[in-house]
This record gives sequence, C-alpha cells and structure tokens, in this order.
Amino acid sequence: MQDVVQLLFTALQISAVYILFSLGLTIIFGVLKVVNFAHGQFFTFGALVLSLVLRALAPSLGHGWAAYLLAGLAGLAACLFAGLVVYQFGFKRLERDMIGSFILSAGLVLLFEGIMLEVFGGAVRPVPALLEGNVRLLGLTVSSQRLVLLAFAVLLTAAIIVLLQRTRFGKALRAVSIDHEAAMLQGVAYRQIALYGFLMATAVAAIAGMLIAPLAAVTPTLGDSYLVKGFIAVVVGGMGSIVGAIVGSVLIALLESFVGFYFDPSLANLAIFVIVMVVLLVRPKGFFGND
Amino acid sequence: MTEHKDSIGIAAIGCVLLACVALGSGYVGSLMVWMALAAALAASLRFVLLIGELNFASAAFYGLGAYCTGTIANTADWPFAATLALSSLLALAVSIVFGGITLKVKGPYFLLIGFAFTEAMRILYTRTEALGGNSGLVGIFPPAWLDPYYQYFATALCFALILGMLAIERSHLGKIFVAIRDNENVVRSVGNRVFLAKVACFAIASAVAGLVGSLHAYANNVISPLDFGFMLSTFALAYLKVGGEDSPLGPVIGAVLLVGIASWAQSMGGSEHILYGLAIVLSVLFMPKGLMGLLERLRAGRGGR
Amino acid sequence: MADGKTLLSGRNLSKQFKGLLAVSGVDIDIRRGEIVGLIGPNGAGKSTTFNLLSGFLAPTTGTLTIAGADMTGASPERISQQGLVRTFQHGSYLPTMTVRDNVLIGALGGTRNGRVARGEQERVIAQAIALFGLSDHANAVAKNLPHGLQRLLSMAIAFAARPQLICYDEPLTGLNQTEVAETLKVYRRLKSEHGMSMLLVEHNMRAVMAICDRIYVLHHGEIIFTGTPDEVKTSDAVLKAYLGEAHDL
Amino acid sequence: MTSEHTLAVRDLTVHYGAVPAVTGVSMEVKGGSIVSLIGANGAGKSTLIKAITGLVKVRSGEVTLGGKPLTNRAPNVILDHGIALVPEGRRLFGGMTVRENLEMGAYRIRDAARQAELLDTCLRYFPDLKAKLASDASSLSGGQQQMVAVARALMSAPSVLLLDEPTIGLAPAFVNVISAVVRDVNRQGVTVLLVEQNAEVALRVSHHAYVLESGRVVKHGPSDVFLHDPDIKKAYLGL
Amino acid sequence: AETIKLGLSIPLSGSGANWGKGSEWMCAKAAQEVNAQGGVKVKGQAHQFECVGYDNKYNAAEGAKVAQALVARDEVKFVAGSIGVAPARALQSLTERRNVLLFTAAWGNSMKGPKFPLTFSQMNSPNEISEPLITHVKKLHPGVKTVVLLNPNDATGQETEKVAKAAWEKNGVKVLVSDWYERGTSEFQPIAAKLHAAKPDVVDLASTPPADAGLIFKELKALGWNGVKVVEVGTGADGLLATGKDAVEGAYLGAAVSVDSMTPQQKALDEGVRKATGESVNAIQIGFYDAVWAIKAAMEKAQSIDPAEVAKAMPTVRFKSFYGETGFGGKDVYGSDQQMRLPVIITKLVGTSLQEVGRVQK
Ligand SMILES: Nc1ncnc2c1ncn2[C@@H]1O[C@H](COP(=O)(O)OP(=O)(O)OP(=O)(O)O)[C@@H](O)[C@H]1O
Ligand SMILES: Nc1ncnc2c1ncn2[C@@H]1O[C@H](COP(=O)(O)OP(=O)(O)OP(=O)(O)O)[C@@H](O)[C@H]1O
Ligand SMILES: [Mg+2]
Ligand SMILES: [Mg+2]
Repeated sequence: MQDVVQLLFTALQISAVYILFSLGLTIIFGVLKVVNFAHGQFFTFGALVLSLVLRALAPSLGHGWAAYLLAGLAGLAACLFAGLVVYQFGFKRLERDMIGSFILSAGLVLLFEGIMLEVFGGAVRPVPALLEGNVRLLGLTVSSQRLVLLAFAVLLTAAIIVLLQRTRFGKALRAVSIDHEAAMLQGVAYRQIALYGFLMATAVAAIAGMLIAPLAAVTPTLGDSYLVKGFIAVVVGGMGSIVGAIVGSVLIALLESFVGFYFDPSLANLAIFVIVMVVLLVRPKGFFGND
Repeated sequence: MTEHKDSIGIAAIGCVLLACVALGSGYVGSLMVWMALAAALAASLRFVLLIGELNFASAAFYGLGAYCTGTIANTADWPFAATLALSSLLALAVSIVFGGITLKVKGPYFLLIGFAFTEAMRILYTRTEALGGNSGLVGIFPPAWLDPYYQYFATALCFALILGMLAIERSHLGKIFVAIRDNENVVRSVGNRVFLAKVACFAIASAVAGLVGSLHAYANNVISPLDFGFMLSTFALAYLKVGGEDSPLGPVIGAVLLVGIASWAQSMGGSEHILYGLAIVLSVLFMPKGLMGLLERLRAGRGGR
Repeated sequence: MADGKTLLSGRNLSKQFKGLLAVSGVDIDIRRGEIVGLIGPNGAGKSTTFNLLSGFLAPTTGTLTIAGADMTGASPERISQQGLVRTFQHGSYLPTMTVRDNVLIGALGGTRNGRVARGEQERVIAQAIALFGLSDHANAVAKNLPHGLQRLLSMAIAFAARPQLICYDEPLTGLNQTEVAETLKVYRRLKSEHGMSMLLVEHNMRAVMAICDRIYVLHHGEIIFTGTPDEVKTSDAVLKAYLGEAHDL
Repeated sequence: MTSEHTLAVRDLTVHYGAVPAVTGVSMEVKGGSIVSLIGANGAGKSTLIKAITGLVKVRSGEVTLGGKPLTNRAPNVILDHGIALVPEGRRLFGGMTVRENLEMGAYRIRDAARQAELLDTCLRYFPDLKAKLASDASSLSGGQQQMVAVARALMSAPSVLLLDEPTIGLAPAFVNVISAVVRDVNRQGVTVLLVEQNAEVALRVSHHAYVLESGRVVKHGPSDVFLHDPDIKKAYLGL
Repeated sequence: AETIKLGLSIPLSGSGANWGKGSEWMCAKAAQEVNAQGGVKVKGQAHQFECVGYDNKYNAAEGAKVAQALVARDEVKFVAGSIGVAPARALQSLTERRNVLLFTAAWGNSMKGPKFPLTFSQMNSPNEISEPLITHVKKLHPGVKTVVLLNPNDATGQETEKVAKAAWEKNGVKVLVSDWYERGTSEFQPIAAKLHAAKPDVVDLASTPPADAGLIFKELKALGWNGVKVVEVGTGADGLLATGKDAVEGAYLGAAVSVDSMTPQQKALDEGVRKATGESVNAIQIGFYDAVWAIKAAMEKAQSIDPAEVAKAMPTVRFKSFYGETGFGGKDVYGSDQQMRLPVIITKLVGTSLQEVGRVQK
C-alpha cells in the first residue's frame, strides 16, 4: 500500500515535467500544424543557459533566489530569442506544410545539437537546486525541488488553460488552428498570433528545462528522451488538445512508475509504446483529439 | 512522355552508381551501396506518401528485414535468395497485420504511431538475447560466390525495386492510391475497396523496406538495434524532401546527395551534425519542392522566356 | 413494393446524432428507370438520408434493401457493388488528378464490381467524358477547373462506375442556367439510354420539377409529402415548409 | 451613406502562377449601395473578392476604401477597415461551437455589451440558429452553416459587407431570407458587394451590377436595366 | 619514412561525445609525444604517427561507415581505439579480414580471444575490475549482507551484470534485485523507488554511466536510503557530482583515477582532457593514450609495420602506459594474451574529490 501511494506520488511528480513539455508541443501543433521535433532543443537550451549563468553569478550572488531569478530570465530570454529566429526565418516560411516543417524541425535538431555541443561541451553541467533538501509529506519523502517543479507545472498549466479557454487570445489561437485564413477574415492577425503561440510554447519548454535542470543530467542531449515521451503524451491525448496533453503525460508517468516498479524500467518504455498504439486503435485521434 | 523520362532518369542514376562501383576503390563501392539503400528506403517512404500517409514505421520494417537476415545467417545455412525473400516476406506479413490495424488512423497520428512502432521494435531487439541484445548481430556475409560482386548486386537490386515501385505507381493500382490521398470518400463511393488498397500500398512499401534492410545487413555485415531507430526514418524523409517528393526521381537524387554529403562531412567530427542539419534546413527553406522542384522551375523559367 | 421493378427500398430509416434525431422513420423507394427528387429545407436531413442510403452512415433504426439484397449497415463499398453510387455535396472529385484519371477511378470501381468489363474501361471513360462535356479538358488537373466543370466532373466519375442508381447531392448548385439545362439533358439520357435510376437532392426547384418523376419532401427528418412534381407544387404543406410563400416556380 | 465607405478597385490584375484570373478590372461600390457581381463559373468573381480582402496577392492595380489604399494588405487589416467577407465555402471553425464562431466574428469588438447586441441582431435574422448555438459548427447542415457564415460576418459590425455566393445550397425560403437580410443590413447603412451565380436574386436586391467574364468586366449598369433588358439577359446572364 | 595513420572509431555526437573527444585528444597527445621522441624506429626509418577519428554515433550502421572510411578509404592499418560494442564489432568484422590491427575499449567478450588475432583490449573490463573491487569493498564494510544491481540494458550492462553478480555472491553478499533500464532515461525516480524497496545494504550501479548514477543516488537519498554506494565501472567523479551533489558522498568507483594521487605527467594529461571536454580524464580515454604507446612498442619489437607482424609481437611487449610500464595478458580468461594489463584502481568519493583507497595490480 505504501508502495502504491509512493508510486502514485512519483508518477505525479514525473508527470509535471512531461506536462510542461507536451503542452508546448501541443500548442505548436495546434496553431502551426507543425510536429516540432526541435521542441526538445529549447528545453535543453534553457537548462544549459541557466547552468552557465548560475555559475557566472555564483561568486557574486551565490545560489539564492536572486541568482535564480536572473539566470532564469536569462535562460528564458535566450530561448525566446532563439524561438523568434527559428520562427521568423524558418517555420513562418513553411506555413501549414506539415511534412516540410517536420523535416525542418528534424534538421534543426541536428543543427542545434551540434552547435550546443560545440558551445557548451558534452560534459554534464552541475546545477544547484533552487530549494535544497527534502520535505516529508503524508509519510513520503519528496525533494523540495520536485515540489517547486510541481507547483510551477500546476500554475503554468492553469494559466495556459485560462488563457486558451477564457481569453480573446486563446479563442483566436484555436480559430487559427482550425482555419487560419478564416481567422484572418475575422480580424485575427495570424502571423502575430502564430508567433506568440510559438514563443509561448518555447517559453514553457524553457521553463520546464530550467526547472528540471537541478534534477537532471544537463547536457546538450537532455531534451531527447523528453521529446519522445512528450510526443507520445500528445498523441495519446489528442494533438492540439491541452487537456489531452495533460492526461497523456499523467498516463505515461503512471506507466513508467508502476511498470518500472513491478516489472522493470526498460519494460516500462516498451509498455509506453505499446499503449500508444492500443489507444490510437481504440480512439484514432487520441483521447481528446477532434481535428 | 514524362513518365518514361522518370524511369530513364532513375535507371541512369543507377547505372552511374554501378559504374562508380566498378571504377572506384572498395570505399567508393560501399558508398554507392549506401546511396542505393538510402534511395530505395526513401522511395519506399514516398510510395506510402501516395496514399497521403507519412510512414515512419519504414525504419522498423527495414530493421525487421535486416534482423531476419541476420538471424538466418547466424543460425541456419539457407540459400542467399531464400534469405532475402524470407526477410521481405516477414516484413510483408508484419506490415499487413500492422497496417490492417493502424491504417484507420491518419495524418500526424499515423506518423507518430509508426514512430512508436519503430521505437518499440528497437527496444524489443535490445531486450532479446537471441538477437544479440544491444550489441546486435555480427557475421552476416553474402555467399562467397557473390561476395566480389555484392556491391553491384545490391545497387542493381535497389534500383530495380525503385523502378518496380514506379511501375506500380503508374498502374491503375497506383492511380487508386493517389485518388485515396485526394479524396477517399469519392474512391469509396464508386466501389473501390479503399482500406484494402491502403493496406496493399503499405505492405508493398514495407516488403521493399524489408528487402532493402536485408541488403543492408549483408552490406554492413553487422547490425545493431540503434541502426533502426526513428532517426533512420527521419533521414529517409530528409532524402525525400531534399530531392522533392513530387517526382519519383526525388528520393533518388536526395539520397545520393545527402549520403554523399554525409560521407564528405564525416571527418568533421561533431561539426558533422551542424553541417548536415544546415544542409537539411537550407534545402527545406529554399527549395520547398526539393531539387526536382528547383530543376522544374529553372526549366520552366527558361522555356517561358 | 418488393416487385422486380424496385431498385432501392429503405424502411423506417432513422439516424440519431447525440441529442438530435436528424432522420426519423423514413420510408423511401426507387424503381428502376425512375428519377426521384429529395427536397426539403436546410437541415431537414437530406444529406443524412443520402449517407444512410449509401452506407456512409449506419442507421440507428430501419432496413435498407438494394436490388433485392439486404444492405442494412453495409459498407459504402458493398453498397456501391450492389449498384448504388453517390456524389457528395462538396468537392466530390480528386483535385490533384487529371479529368481523365478522375473518371478512370470511377471506371475502376465499376470494373472491380463487374459492371464495367475489363476491356471496356477506355470506352466507358471516353463516353463519360463526352457525355458531361469535358472533352476539351480531359488532361486538365481537376483543382484548376472552374467550379461548374468540377461539378460535372463529379457526375462523370459516378457515371463511369456504371451504377444502376446514381445519387447526386446538390449537383446543380453553382451552375448557371445554361449549364443546368445542359445537365438536365444529360440526366434524361442517363435514364433513357443507360437505364439508370437517379436520386437527386437539389434546391433548384425549377430543375427538380422539370426532371423528376417523383419527389419526396423531407422536413425535420420526416417525409411530409410524396408525389409528382405537380402534386408537390400544389401542396400547402410543402409550400409552407419549403418554398416560402411568395416564391415563383 | 458617404463616400468614406466607397470601395473602389482600379485596374486590378491577379494571377495564379502564370495564369491570369482577373485582368484589369475596375469597379466602384458606392458607399451605402448594394452592388452585385455576376458571371459564369470561373469568371474570376471569387478571385476578385479574395484580392480585395487580401486572401490572394494582387499583381497590379489598386484597392481603395474611401480613397485609402488597401492593396495587398493582410485580411485582418482589411477587416479592421470595416470590410467583412462571407467567404466561398463558408469556412466555419469546425470544432468550435456556433456561439464561439459568432464570437470570433466579433473578434475586433472588444465591448461585451456591443457583442451581445450584435448577437441578438444576428439571431433575429436567423432564428434557426438559436437552437444550434451550443452545437459544433461542423455538425450543421450545409444551409445552416451558410447562415452561420453570414451571421459571423455581421458580428464584426462591418461598414462594407462582401458576400461570395451566400445563397449557394440554400432552400428557396432561405434564399429569400438572405435577400431580406442583405436589404435590411444595407438600410442600416452598410455597403454591400454581392457575388452571385444566381443572377436573378442578385439583380433583385442590388442597385448596380457588374458582369465579369474571363476575368474582365464586360458590362455594368443599374440592376433594373439588366433585369429588364432581354438582350442583356441573354447575352450575359444565360437567363 | 611514412606517416602511419592511427584510426579511431568513436562517438563525437550525442551523449557519448565527451568520451570520444577526450579519446581523440589523448590519441593525438600520445602521437605527438612519440613523434617528438623521434617517431617509431623500424628498420632504420623513423615513422611518424597521425590520428584520424570518425563519429560512429554508437551504432553498427555508422560503425560500418566509419570502418569503411578508415580501412577502405584512408587505408588505415592500425586502429588505436574504438568505443561502443556495436560499432566496434562492425569495425572488427572488417579489420580482421583486411589485416588491420584493432584496439578497442568495448567490453564485449564476443570480440576477444584467439579467433580475433588482430584485436586487442585497451582497457580493463568488468572481468578485471569487478572481483577486486567488490572484494575490497566487502573488506572495508564487512557488515554488508545484501546488494541490488542496476545496469543499462545494453551489451556493456549485460556483461557487467554477470560478472558483478558472481563477484558479490562469491563474497557472501546476497543479490536481492538485478534490474535494467534503458539508456537515455531521464526520470530515475521509479527506478530508485524500486531499488529502495528492496532495502539493500549496498547499491551497485555497475556499468551505469556516472551522470545517471548521480541522479539515482540522489533519488535514493531523497527516499532516505544511505548505504554503501558502488559504481563498479564508474569512470569519473565529475558526472557523478554534477548530478548527484552530496548524495554521492562515499561512492566507490572501479574505473576512475584519483587526480590527487597523479604524477605531474598524468596531471598534465588530465589538464589537457579537461580543456577539451570539461571533465577529468577517465579510464576509457586513457586507453587511447596507452594503445598508441603499445603500438609503437610492438612495431619496434617486430621491426615491421605490417599489422600481422605487429600483432604477433604485441603480447610480448612492455610499454610505457599512463599508469607506468606494463604489458599484455588475459590468456587465462580470453584464451589469448590480448588484454592490456592495467592496475585496478579503487577510488572513493570524498567531498568533491576521488581518493584512492586501493590498487590491485594483476
Ligand atoms: N455528424 C453530425 N453530428 C451531429 N449533427 C449532425 C451531423 N450531421 C448532420 N447533423 C444535423 O442533422 C440535421 C440534418 O443535417 P443534413 O446535413 O442531413 O441536412 P440537409 O437536409 O442535407 O441540409 P442542407 O440542405 O442544408 O444541406 C442538421 O440539423 C444537422 O445539424
Ligand atoms: N488556387 C487557384 N490556383 C489556380 N487557379 C485557380 C485557383 N483558384 C481559381 N483558379 C482559376 O481562376 C479562375 C477564376 O476562378 P474564381 O474562383 O475566381 O471564379 P468564380 O467566378 O468565383 O467561379 P465560381 O462561380 O465557380 O465560384 C478559374 O479559371 C479558376 O479555375
Ligand atoms: Mg445537405
Ligand atoms: Mg467563386
């Protein structure tokens, strides 16, 4: 019983990162109809910049909140800038060409990974936790950083849901995802909205990368395994659906925890891929897909 | 008229590669085989694109063929031709089952289910001791009588497969494939069995991928699970896109070019990725219809003047 | 009604979409060589009925018999093999293919189902193209055709499958009156020269009245009236539900 | 109304690739009037409308509203100038409810009260939609979708309304409804450009008419002249 | 005199990039030292060494491409090092047929032995490391009764697991669980939870790469576990510390070198690798340095630059390795003397540095 509770809690914690990751993917797919393989690179880039800036600031600011805030902003800014460049000179030119933009993103993965390897090197970069130590909760031990991550995930997700469901911007994003020309005819500035959507997704990826950095091996390949899981979460949940991305992420985290615990972790990976196929057979557009 | 032009173009490229095998050193021969394998895989990907689906599982079927060949080569003393045939048939059989279940799903979902299948197969290989686990299988050699000519054989067979797929594309069956991509309800409404046609398309492409995988195993002598990860499909797609997916020549030209670049970039170490990535990015951005599209435009431009 | 002349017979057909009963208890019969119209206000359930008859939707209740065989719940392919071919309200053609290849797909469907003999394909294709006045455009790509020709093309595709019953969903929308007149001529030839029956969903009243032998009027998913064009014109119920008071026919 | 809502097109040429679809068209829709644009299939009517609303690029020539140049501006910018379009093929947002579709129509109206008011007006024009407000727009029948498309354009409170074949696929009763709505909207001061195959309907509601053939204006004049001159009817309208 | 090309098949991208980069640097450094000392003297001629390395991306297909490029295109006759079982096997399948001498850091037992007369191992494998290390740890912690094992699900992991399991059991420690995970895993919580649930005295992460090992120990610490930590074939402290922080304190490593106990010359090499990769030199990279010196010694002993001749001389040479003078052995285990004889250095993480706690010279 204790195991089950612990595992549930583990799943919850893991799913926090997956959710943040897959939210970005699903938004980009929704708005731009791009299956963006390069999403993981922004995640990685955020973490790398954070580690770099934190180290630079350590002598003067130590590892307090101030240092984190500055480093976090730097990471965010760097990612947003990269996102801006990638959108303006890349995806924008391939509007709505699913295959073309997919290949473009695959090319970007190689390009970015190569560049990051040159710039940051392949060594694992240590990143101190924002909050050190562990907390005891309901008889379970949890690292404080995980709680920070969880809190951010909940807040960001809630914010995004409100943004998409309640605001004019959100409605415009949805309309654009369905028929961008028709949306323009209603006065939606498509290019601008698409750019904002892309940057929003990029920002979420960067934040997720920076939050997981203290708990992960920060190297230029950090995002790779999240990418695969993130995509599966999005597919299972239904591409373009926010709720779907969340449900998919939680499902994967549950599988990972339980199958990993009761069988073995490598089998858990296999199970995840099998599940995705089964789900799609039963619901060809994922749980919440309608497009 | 243009129909013949494509076939002749493909055959011509095939002949050039064969000639290079003859002229070049051992390495050039290997390079030509890799180009031919890549071209055939990309052509198989393009074949499924006829029904409008991106087949990311092509790497899985390629791997299936390779592993089937590797297993037979390591355990039984089968004739070479039988091994090739069985590898292809295995891919065919599995693809009929897989396609029969998954072809209800479309677009990005089909792409990603293929992606999942590819990764699942890869993990399965790593977990199966009989298949050599993560380190894969070794000692997959073509029979001694063929060994000196294997590079010719593999290159020629790949191009024969590409031409064979082109012939199907040009047949009535091929027209039905394209019609399904255009509007499957119309195809269905006049009484064509759409689902059957889709599975047929997928199975043909997969059988080709399986056969090419088998050739790959013999060409490299060694295979490992990571050879058949989703990156293989991604690269095949890049060949297709850079060459231009509208033309049957596209995958061939794309494969020859990009495999050539990769070989040239090999010595750049880590920067290889940068160069290769850049090549893909630039060609997608500046040649939206691939090299073939660019050629077409140039020709049209000259004709128009 | 189960005599040899009955080609299609739907009994008590209904379709429920979540909370909405889009078609309810529809009885419909089409005899060989008959041109039948299906009219009704927007949202009456005409396209839904079409989908039920052609197998694109499975009925919630009811049975469907085509050429003597029970086709209830059968797939579109099965129903087409039984001799019923339909078009769609929108985009009922293959945009990236040439006119010829579009028609070829229809002929191939017929070939598969034994209605077009193997050696006959070329002839059938040529006939279909000529019949619908597409001869000048045989090698044009469908998506580049003007809308009117695209409409004619979709009819040609269906014709090339050589069905016994062709169902056209709003085939005349977007055609000008000359084109409408030409098309009606073709319909008459389909009936007289090729012995085909036809079911038409159409809002162009003048055309419907001119061509149909019999008309079903659908309203809120139910058949409210059946009769000859003349009977329909004089029915108060129809006028009220559909034509609006001050409409001249 | 005034000339500030006069939509004018001067010497407009539009190509698809190398093929011209509209060649040197000049046209004027006087502020406050209803103008119809008629012509056979493929005459270039939709292309012209798309060029005005920024959906296709203009090769040469000029589009102006009340003298302000609007050539080749993005569709959303065009809408900001008060020009709304009911596009060919409806282009509803499938997956969003009818209500949300209408709200999207009012995207540029930020005032909630004004939005509610506009919604009321639309539902008055198309009472059938009341029952469908919460339905997915893609589940509507063809005709119902057409009503949503018209209503959605009205939700932006346009000063110029362009309609591309709004009666296509509509039952006769609804054709009359659309005509009535067009007239009513026009009485409120909205300038209307109506594209129709159905020349009779178009000529009955409009003040002035242009006939397009193979991408060129071949004839224009007051609508009643068109409607009553048998020669013109025969030559240009196939009536 | 001709310049002799030394080929390398190494990962230069992906997660193994750093191993490859460091190896390339070490090879070049050794070649430079050899050249500076007047090169390789064979039959009165002084040959120079030059290293060429290509990215094998850790898989067989790329490994085969590298093999063709090295052997068929560049006509390399000596391979001074290769990393990764799958790509190394692809290389071996060519080198043995084409009379090319091959050094490899890959541990695959299936690659070694009399069947492969031209293949040599440049690094200690679990066969050499496990038993001395585990025996030593048991000696330091006589109280431990139980252990759990975790390995990546790959060739390296599979071989390590067998040897490690046997070694623990031989020392009277019960193996409660032996688990596997997929390389490239990023979330180790479930794995840690499972290891923790077995309540072991020792956690042996065997061939788990250092950064992953750090993450696992960290999760274990969060769960409240604090026993004896072993990373059997752990190659360095940097990765462990980067991810594990204070949770890896006291971990025992079997394939690392302690910088504190390095000679000035070793320190200089460490510095160089650190510049190239950002991390301390590790046992894999050292193997590339050693291989160059071994090849030189064998060439001079055989007085030939023919790979077959050189290979014949190899088992009998003594050469200057990173760790001092040594030679080849391993006949008892592999059937031929093709294993470089290197000391097993047992180190312990104290604070942020490794301390040597034992050294076993076979
Ligand atoms: N897939 C669906 N899901 C839910 N409701 C649907 C669906 N398809 C149709 N409907 C509803 O069923 C009713 C009948 O629709 P149908 O398309 O059959 O009308 P129609 O008679 O063809 O109208 P039109 O002349 O406008 O094309 C409409 O109210 C429509 O909203
Ligand atoms: N996207 C396109 N690419 C190429 N040609 C096109 C495209 N859209 C339209 N055309 C061609 O341009 C010409 C004008 O088309 P347009 O749609 O403007 O005609 P229309 O008058 O609106 O006809 P309809 O009444 O059928 O809607 C036609 O010949 C058409 O085939
Ligand atoms: Mg309808
Ligand atoms: Mg039009």
